[in-house]
Amino acid sequence: MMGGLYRPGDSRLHRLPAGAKLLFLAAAGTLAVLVSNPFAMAALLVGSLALFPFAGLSAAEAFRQLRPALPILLLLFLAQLWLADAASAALITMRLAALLLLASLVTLTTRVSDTVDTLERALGPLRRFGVDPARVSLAISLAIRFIPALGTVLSDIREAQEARGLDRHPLALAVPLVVRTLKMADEVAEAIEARS
Amino acid sequence: MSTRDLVLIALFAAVMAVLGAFPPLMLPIIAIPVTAQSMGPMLMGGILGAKRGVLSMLLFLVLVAVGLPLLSGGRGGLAPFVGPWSGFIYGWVLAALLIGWLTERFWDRLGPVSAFAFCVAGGIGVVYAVGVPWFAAMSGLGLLEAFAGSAMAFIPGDLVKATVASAAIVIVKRSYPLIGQGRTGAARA
Amino acid sequence: MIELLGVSLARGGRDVLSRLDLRLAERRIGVIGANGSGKSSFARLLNGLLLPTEGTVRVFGLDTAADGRAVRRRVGFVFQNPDNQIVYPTVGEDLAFGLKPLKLDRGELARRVSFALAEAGLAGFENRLTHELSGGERQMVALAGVGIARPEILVLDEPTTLLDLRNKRRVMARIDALQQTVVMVTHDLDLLSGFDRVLVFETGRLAFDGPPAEAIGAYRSLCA
Amino acid sequence: MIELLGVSLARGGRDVLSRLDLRLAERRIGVIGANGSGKSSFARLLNGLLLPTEGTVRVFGLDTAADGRAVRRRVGFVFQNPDNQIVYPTVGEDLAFGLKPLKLDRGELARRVSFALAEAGLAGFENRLTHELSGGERQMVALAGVGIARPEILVLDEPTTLLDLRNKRRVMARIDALQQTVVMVTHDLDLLSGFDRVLVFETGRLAFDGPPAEAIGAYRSLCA
Ligand SMILES: Nc1ncnc2c1ncn2[C@@H]1O[C@H](COP(=O)(O)OP(=O)(O)OP(=O)(O)O)[C@@H](O)[C@H]1O
Ligand SMILES: Nc1ncnc2c1ncn2[C@@H]1O[C@H](COP(=O)(O)OP(=O)(O)OP(=O)(O)O)[C@@H](O)[C@H]1O
Ligand SMILES: O=C(O)CCCC[C@@H]1SC[C@@H]2NC(=O)N[C@@H]21
Ligand SMILES: [Mg+2]
Ligand SMILES: [Mg+2]
Repeated sequence: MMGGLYRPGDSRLHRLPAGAKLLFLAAAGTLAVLVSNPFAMAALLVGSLALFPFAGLSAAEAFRQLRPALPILLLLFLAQLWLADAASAALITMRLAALLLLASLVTLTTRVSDTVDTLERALGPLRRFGVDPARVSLAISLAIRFIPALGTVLSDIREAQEARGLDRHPLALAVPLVVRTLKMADEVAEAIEARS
Repeated sequence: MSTRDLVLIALFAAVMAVLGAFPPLMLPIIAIPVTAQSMGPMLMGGILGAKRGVLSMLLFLVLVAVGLPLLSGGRGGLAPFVGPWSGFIYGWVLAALLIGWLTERFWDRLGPVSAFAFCVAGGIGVVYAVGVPWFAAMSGLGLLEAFAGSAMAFIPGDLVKATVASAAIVIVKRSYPLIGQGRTGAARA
Repeated sequence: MIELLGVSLARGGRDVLSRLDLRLAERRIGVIGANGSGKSSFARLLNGLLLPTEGTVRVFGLDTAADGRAVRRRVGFVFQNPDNQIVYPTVGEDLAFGLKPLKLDRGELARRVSFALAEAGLAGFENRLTHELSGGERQMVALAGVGIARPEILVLDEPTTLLDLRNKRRVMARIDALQQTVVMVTHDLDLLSGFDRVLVFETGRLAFDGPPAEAIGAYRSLCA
Repeated sequence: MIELLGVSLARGGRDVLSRLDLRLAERRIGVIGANGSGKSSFARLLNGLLLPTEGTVRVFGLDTAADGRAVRRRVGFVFQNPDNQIVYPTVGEDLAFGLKPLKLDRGELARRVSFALAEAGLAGFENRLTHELSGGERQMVALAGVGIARPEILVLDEPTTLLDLRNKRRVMARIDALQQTVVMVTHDLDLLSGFDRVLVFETGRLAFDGPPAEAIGAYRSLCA
């Protein structure tokens, strides 16, 4: 899980700095919203698809990225067809698909740690407003570190309740989870303070 | 902001991720998940208060955006931020803000009923107020159609989640309050 | 009472226990072994919290895979980390929880809770917040919480790690006095002196099975 | 080195420690006593994690209330539960965290981290995920993480509770080898044999203060 969704590779897209990719995505996203000609939008969609092999990713991968959104894309297409016309139905559906593909592409070709570094640098100018980039990246690391720990806490609590004969009740899970989380927060804060 | 605040913010971002591990319920036809994560803004706001709650939600969204698969169903990256249902996610931030603000404002009188009302106002009211217009804009549907097509099916589930969250908020207020007075235990340098 | 028939267990793709055949009928059974040797996993098999990947576990003739609930009602479990099993924010509520199935009235409930607390050396702790207790105090609450339901078998996973001498003795005296069968996992070898039988685990296998003195000797030579 | 002058401590409205006057200058100091007697609270006073309600705690002449940060840089603390003091997802990052104040360059940082790991018997563990380590490994990482900053005093709160014989020996050997002053809270009386001085607490007071054998005797008779 901690590797994230990144697909290791050595393509030009992989090697591009994370900041450049994010800027590119923002520009492409703006463009997609501005374009209102279905043919231009089709070109954008094809272009997004073409970037996948360029990044060493298969067409199947592109499809995998779109799959969760397919039902809603289809639904929207039909709704537009019914409410408006075929051209705007195609335009909106292709726009969404292109946006999703481009966003996935950035995610697939950029390491989590590179994005975090970029974020830390981008936050630098906010220093004078009291934002400390080092604290932000500490918070990120802590959260990543806590996810498996909380997963363990959760399964421990479930197990203990099962052992004590408690039926699965969401509240009986939520309360100990939150109380233990808060206690953990106290102890971890103490440890950080002791170590820094 | 103290170290403890920082840790709390990180921990609740992680709680949000853990809520995402519960398998999402995909309603037939619409592809927006019914997810335990919509409880997140309620817990963050109602337990941490406005400032820490909002920062915690933002931190969670940053983790998603940088590519960790923490949304229900193991989704992540930037795609969830540009989809037709992404408005709900942005709504979570504002919901944590409102719920946190209300909780702090009425802390001394906070009980099961008021906590529930706050959770509904933020977790349903605010979330839908952002999510539905976004959905309408992205899909080209009218507001009403968008509401019928996206939000209505979630209301029963979200009411249940508000019940659970508000009960947790009240119990935590009683046993481990983080808002209002300082912490129990001795002073800390 | 407890029977394991050709039991193997895999967790997360790794073999954690391999082909155990055991019949446990003694009243006091100890379980020792290195970190990661499979003791806690073994303990969890006994009340159906984990199910064997192969083979069958029977308790009072009930298959844990088929009758998990019925087995758990008769087998109490105390976890290594007391925080995991304390469900409620106050000590009193937590103990009362174990009595829920009995549907007692308020007065009787309160009476039993305060009796159990007194027995654990925690008289008057009803309204203390569980997360503000010291480590040892929490462990005693966890023990009292399981004991209050009077299960027929008690499985204890390192129940004394955080305890001082007095509480350790109190727990051991309490365990001694119990009519029930006790299966106890521990790293504290002193606790095993009065036991009837001790199992020594080593990387998922039973390395020794016999009386305490010999078992401790076997364990020490494994660790050398 | 460590001085407590008329120190009392209240937590949650309850008196937890009362009027302690102590001067600790020995290299190996043990702290024992009943559950809830105030050992962990005492340990937290030594690096300013808790501040006395009355009196003063001085470490190297620094008042913990006034110079908490400076004190903490010189006093390392190892908590009972290693899970809660490992801050980063990987072992390498976690150790590097302790070196942050030194602002070293990448190469030097990596060199010191791998040296500290080798010292702890964890060579090559840099990229291991902390939550996937065994209990003993995690305890060693926690120790290494605190030790890497080379604090002059190390305070350890029950650092061996979940460990088996072999791991306990490893941790104790590591502690033995440290040059620094060590203050260790423990319920495991066997660990105290080489110590210079042992404090025995009883309900927030110092009940005994002297060499290990006598202290253990005093503690045993308190518990009888
Ligand atoms: N949930 C899990 N998923 C995968 N592997 C696990 C899981 N829990 C335990 N294991 C592995 O199974 C093995 C046995 O673990 P177990 O907890 O039974 O050991 P143990 O003898 O109780 O150790 P200890 O003395 O440290 O408590 C270990 O190697 C451990 O890493
Ligand atoms: N955060 C807290 N708030 C209020 N009371 C507390 C808190 N932490 C500890 N106490 C109380 O202070 C007393 C001393 O606790 P402390 O943790 O110092 O004991 P200890 O000697 O370390 O015990 P153990 O051997 O069980 O670890 C106990 O009675 C405990 O209930
Ligand atoms: O996982 C995502 O991509 C975001 C999904 C947003 C789901 C919304 S939040 C409010 C409403 N209640 C639910 O259970 N789901 C929707
Ligand atoms: Mg174990
Ligand atoms: Mg303690």
